[in-house]
Amino acid sequence: MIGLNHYLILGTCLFGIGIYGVLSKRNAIAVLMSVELMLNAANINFVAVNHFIRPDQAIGQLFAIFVIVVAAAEVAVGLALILSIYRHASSTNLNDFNLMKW
Amino acid sequence: MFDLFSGSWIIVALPFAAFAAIGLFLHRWPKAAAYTSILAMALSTLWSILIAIQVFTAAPGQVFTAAVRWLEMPGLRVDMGILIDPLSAVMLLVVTIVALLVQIYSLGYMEGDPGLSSYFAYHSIFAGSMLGLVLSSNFGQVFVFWELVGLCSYLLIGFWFGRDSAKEAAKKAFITNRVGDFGFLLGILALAVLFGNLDYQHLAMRLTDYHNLAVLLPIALLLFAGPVGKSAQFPLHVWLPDAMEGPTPVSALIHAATMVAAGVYLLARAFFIFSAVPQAMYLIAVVGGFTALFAASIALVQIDIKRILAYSTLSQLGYMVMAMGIGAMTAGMFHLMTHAFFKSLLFLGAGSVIHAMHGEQDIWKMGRLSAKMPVTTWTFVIGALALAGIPPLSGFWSKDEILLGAFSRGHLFLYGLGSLVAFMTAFYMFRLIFVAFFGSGTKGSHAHESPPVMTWPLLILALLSVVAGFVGSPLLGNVFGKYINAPGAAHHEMNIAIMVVSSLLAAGGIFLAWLIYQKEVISHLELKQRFASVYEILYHKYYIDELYARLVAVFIDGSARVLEWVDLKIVNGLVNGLAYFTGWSGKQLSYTENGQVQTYALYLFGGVLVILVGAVLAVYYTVLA
Amino acid sequence: MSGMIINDLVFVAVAGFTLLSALGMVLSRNIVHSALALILTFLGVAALFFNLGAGFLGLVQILVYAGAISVLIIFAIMLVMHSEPARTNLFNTSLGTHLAGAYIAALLTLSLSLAIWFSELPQIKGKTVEDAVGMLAQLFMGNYVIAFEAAAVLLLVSVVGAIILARGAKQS
Amino acid sequence: MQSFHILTVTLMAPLLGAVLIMLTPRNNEKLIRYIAAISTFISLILSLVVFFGYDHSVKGMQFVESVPWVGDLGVNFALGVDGISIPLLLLTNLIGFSAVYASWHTEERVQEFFSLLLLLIAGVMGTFLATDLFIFFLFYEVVVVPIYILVIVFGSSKRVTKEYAGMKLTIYLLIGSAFLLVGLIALFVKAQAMLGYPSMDIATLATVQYPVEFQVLVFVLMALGFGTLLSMFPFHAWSPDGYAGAPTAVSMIHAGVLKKIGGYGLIRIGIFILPAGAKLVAPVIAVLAIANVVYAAFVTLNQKDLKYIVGYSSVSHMGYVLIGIAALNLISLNGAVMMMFAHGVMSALFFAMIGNLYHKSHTRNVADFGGLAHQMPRLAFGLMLAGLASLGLPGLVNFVGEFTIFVGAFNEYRVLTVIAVSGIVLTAVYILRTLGDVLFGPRKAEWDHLQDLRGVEMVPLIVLGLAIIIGGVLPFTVMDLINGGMGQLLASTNLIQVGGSL
Repeated sequence: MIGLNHYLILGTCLFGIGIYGVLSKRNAIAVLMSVELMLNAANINFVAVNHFIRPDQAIGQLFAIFVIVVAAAEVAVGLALILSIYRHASSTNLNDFNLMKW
Repeated sequence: MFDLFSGSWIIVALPFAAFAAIGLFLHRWPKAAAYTSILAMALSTLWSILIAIQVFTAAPGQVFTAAVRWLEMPGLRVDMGILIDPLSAVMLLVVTIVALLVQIYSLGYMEGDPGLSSYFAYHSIFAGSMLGLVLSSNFGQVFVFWELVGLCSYLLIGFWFGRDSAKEAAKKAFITNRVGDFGFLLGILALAVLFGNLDYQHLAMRLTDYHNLAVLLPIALLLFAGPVGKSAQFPLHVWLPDAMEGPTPVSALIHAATMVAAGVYLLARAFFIFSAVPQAMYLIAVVGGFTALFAASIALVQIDIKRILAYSTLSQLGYMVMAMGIGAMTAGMFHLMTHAFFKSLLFLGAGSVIHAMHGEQDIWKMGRLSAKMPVTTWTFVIGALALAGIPPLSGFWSKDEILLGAFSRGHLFLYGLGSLVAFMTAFYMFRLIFVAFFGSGTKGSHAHESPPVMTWPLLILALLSVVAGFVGSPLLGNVFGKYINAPGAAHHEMNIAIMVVSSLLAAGGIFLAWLIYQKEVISHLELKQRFASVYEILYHKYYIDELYARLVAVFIDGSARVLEWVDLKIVNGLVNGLAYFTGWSGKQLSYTENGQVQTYALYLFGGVLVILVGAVLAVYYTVLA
Repeated sequence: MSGMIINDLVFVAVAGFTLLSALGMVLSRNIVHSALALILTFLGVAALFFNLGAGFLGLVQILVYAGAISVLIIFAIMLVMHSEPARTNLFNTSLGTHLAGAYIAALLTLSLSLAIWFSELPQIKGKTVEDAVGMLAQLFMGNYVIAFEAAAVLLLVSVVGAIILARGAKQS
Repeated sequence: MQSFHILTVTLMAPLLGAVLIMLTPRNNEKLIRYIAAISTFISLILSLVVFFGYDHSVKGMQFVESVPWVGDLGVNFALGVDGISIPLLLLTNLIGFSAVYASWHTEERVQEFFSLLLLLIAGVMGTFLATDLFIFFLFYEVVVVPIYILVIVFGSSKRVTKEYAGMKLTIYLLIGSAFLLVGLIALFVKAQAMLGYPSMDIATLATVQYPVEFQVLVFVLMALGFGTLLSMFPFHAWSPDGYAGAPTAVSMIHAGVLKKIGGYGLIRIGIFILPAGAKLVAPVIAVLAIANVVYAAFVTLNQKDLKYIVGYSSVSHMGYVLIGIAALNLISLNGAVMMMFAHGVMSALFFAMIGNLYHKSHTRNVADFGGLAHQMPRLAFGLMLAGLASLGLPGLVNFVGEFTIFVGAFNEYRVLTVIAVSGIVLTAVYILRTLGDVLFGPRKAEWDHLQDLRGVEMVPLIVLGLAIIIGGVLPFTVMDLINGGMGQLLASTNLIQVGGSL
């Protein structure tokens, strides 16, 4: 019987994969993509909780939509930043950027 | 008539007022300063004489006391008081008369000195403090004035502060005295803690039924440390000869007649404590006797006129302390009084000589002064005869009293020692006289007699040196002893044999000096060569100054250096090390901030993980429990 | 009962598909492959939304994520790609950071999963909303209108910001 | 409640002066100096009014003012004075007034200098006036900021740089206050639990019967905090470096009064609130106090710089205060407060004279000087007076403090007191050596250009010199006050008053 637990664990796994990507990928775009993965994991949780606990309301879905909106904005700005950085340094390799070092 | 007594605080206040007036207003006018000081002193003297007359015409044993509160709290009370009994009356007389005469003498001696107004200001404050000490009614007050006279001594020894030697001597005097005062203060503290009161009369009353010797012995010894410092007893005697760096009138007043005698006076004042502890008494007597002999032996070979007198003073102070120690308090006080007169006479005479010789102090460079300076010479001889103990001058009577006391109390060893010192005293004094006043030196022929303002005090003191002894003369019934007597200090019948022996010893000393230095029957140069090693040791004062200098350099300055190193390297080093470690670890930690966003994210999620695990565990355990 | 089992099987299949795509996205060494795997993941999530009865959200997910965002990302990849495609999406140079990331991600996932698995979660089954879209519209225009407007402003600002950033400082 | 809030006005006068100075055009240095002088003068006069207006027949806090401040914590802006705080209040204002004149010839950043100085004075004064723990601590912290800025901006670098000195001083102050803060919070929390309502009033806190272990713990914290401030061995390292780096006025105030907050706090807060803790911890403090006295005196012997000499000697003198506090009886505590007053005026005079000399000769090295009494007799008098007071000469105020402390301490610690008394010999040695080498000896032509004290430079000498002499000749003027306050304070604690039998 699939319940809330399964959905939440699925979300957690997705989130974990996202963290893994964020922490260990070198390419800035890949990091951004991993962040999207994490946001999706959160959305799954919202919708799953909405579905299993208060199915008579749609607030979880509402929040998921907000998350999607924010994610869209974030991707737009993030990619623009990456483009800008790329134009500046001809690289999207995060290891090259440590201007704020100690 | 008791108004005279209740107003006696004025005796102390007058010199202090003179000091204040000079310090605040008159320091630009040296003459005015000098006369103000002398006037104040004269009034004090007059008042003191009136009081002394009252005291000595009344029946013996009458005491006047008064006190104002100075420092008071539960468990501790120090008053500023006045205690007038025959003992303090005698001291009052001695101090005021000598101080007045010395101040008058200084008018001539110090004429033209640029620091004249400060000189008289210091003299005034000294007189005030000394009189305050004399009139003190309790140990707290006595300590206050005790230190103040020490300060004046410091200031006056270092009066010519442009000289390095004066600066060093002043410092040495103060610090050496401080060592004695350290013990003295501890003794006072012990009394304060023991009895909660420092008043002499109160303490005397309490001590009559307090017989715990284990407590009293240390207290007595500690208290004795004060006189050891102030009266320059061995081993704290080193400052007094150096104190001769001060102007000669100062040496006469402070370092011969009054301040150095304060220690003896204190022994007399606190006689009720010391006499209760026989062991302490014996130690005091031995210290005094030893100092007497020790200083006299040094005086035998010194060539500086003031230093001879200084060692003579040491020796005589030792005599007085010995007298106190054997219980002959009356005799000690008697000797204190006579000594004050003839020793200040001798110092002022020496000052007159130095004044005439433009600062020359080597007796071998003087000579033939008797012709040029008759008044100085003959008053000096009178002083020397008195000191040597030739009858019927004052020194004879007082010295005889002491020897009699030692003899009749069974201290035969001390008696012998005292007699030996009497002999040596006569010898070195007349060595001085024959060499400096009648010798063959050449410089003396250019000398001239001092002005009357200097010779008159000499004459007055000479007169006092002659007659002052009669008040204690057993032939005239020993009036002195009748008034100044401590309970438990029995009076002794006069002993003709002792008188004769001591007179003969003194005469022998003079005769020997005459043979060696006047007739030159025995060559003093040959003596010097034959006993070269002894001569060297005596001439270098047993190398005690050198020893002390070495001890101070090794122990005091050595530990200072070691502890400074500890402070800089260990205490400060720890602090700085801690600071350095903080900086270092901060530096190390800063390397974790490597500028890589992913590293920061790693820390972030690591932190989340820790919190999460902590929360899960917490929930797990609380739910389980 | 069989409907339930089918439902479970669908869930297992969709979940497995989503997770595998996600892993593929992270593990791939080619950034273009990663982007494609990401689109598959988005689709899988959309399928889950359908499965949870949130049809409208699933559609939004497909439109916004699998459509717009993915396109954006692919465009960006094309703009910045200058080297051999097979080496465009490597892991971090320092193995330490890589492994630490993997370790922390794994531990976090594990501990959270365990915590969820052993938790008694509330199960308030109620009647599922019929008209989810209508309800969402009501909420957007009702209680959450301010958030809605703020989101609109955010989007506008981000679009403007993205344009300014992407144009670069030189032209301005 | 009287209509004229004298304590508030005393406290606010320097603060108002500081504000006025900041509003003055910065090139109008004359006006700035006058404002500083006038505002400190007002405080001085008012504290003299308090000193003489205090009613001896009625013990306890007088001139009390209280305004509720932070209700939830039971904090009131409460001021009041008793016999213990009045001498220290007077001391603060004597030194504050003198300090303004001692730094009259400051050339750079006059505006900042005087406004910070006034802030400092007000801060120190506040700690002595506060009867509320919170206010006490607040003013204590107010002091730190101006001290730091004054040292690193206006200080002088010799053996250590002024930045180092300022840093060291400030960090020690803050470390001390950190210990203190922990102690104060513990006290407050415990008292609230036992009283049932929050209170920061010191007298109220003192009525609570705390458990003994708690008292010991908190008293140790306070001893660390206040001890650091009082330069207790081994937390004294800031003192010589700090004084050497600080400008004259700051050295005066720091050595003169700021340090005394430590002793005052130990008595007013430590002993008053935590008597049982004090009793148990006291022997440790006594031993450290002896280390202070003897160790610092020895270190002083080897110093070459005048300010270091006074710096280390003040560490040594604080040992007397500490042993007075550690002996915990009426006599010794009276002595400790007297000694704090005495050491305050003495060290302030010392620093004023040294600062003046340094300002003119640009050196503080003892070996460079010699025979200065020829050229500068007034300065020589000032240095002599301070030096003699420092070595405890009777007739000057320090003797009264030392003597009383010794009597009190001798009741409790025989051997330790004997060692402490030996300090008077060592003090004499280093003071006389220093004075001799600086003032006496042959005239040195290189110093012939130095001008003696004149005009406003005489003010510190006159004001502080008078305090030293009057306090020494008529000690009961101050001692009766202290005794009254201390008796009242000890009566409420359970410290048995010892005295009478060996």
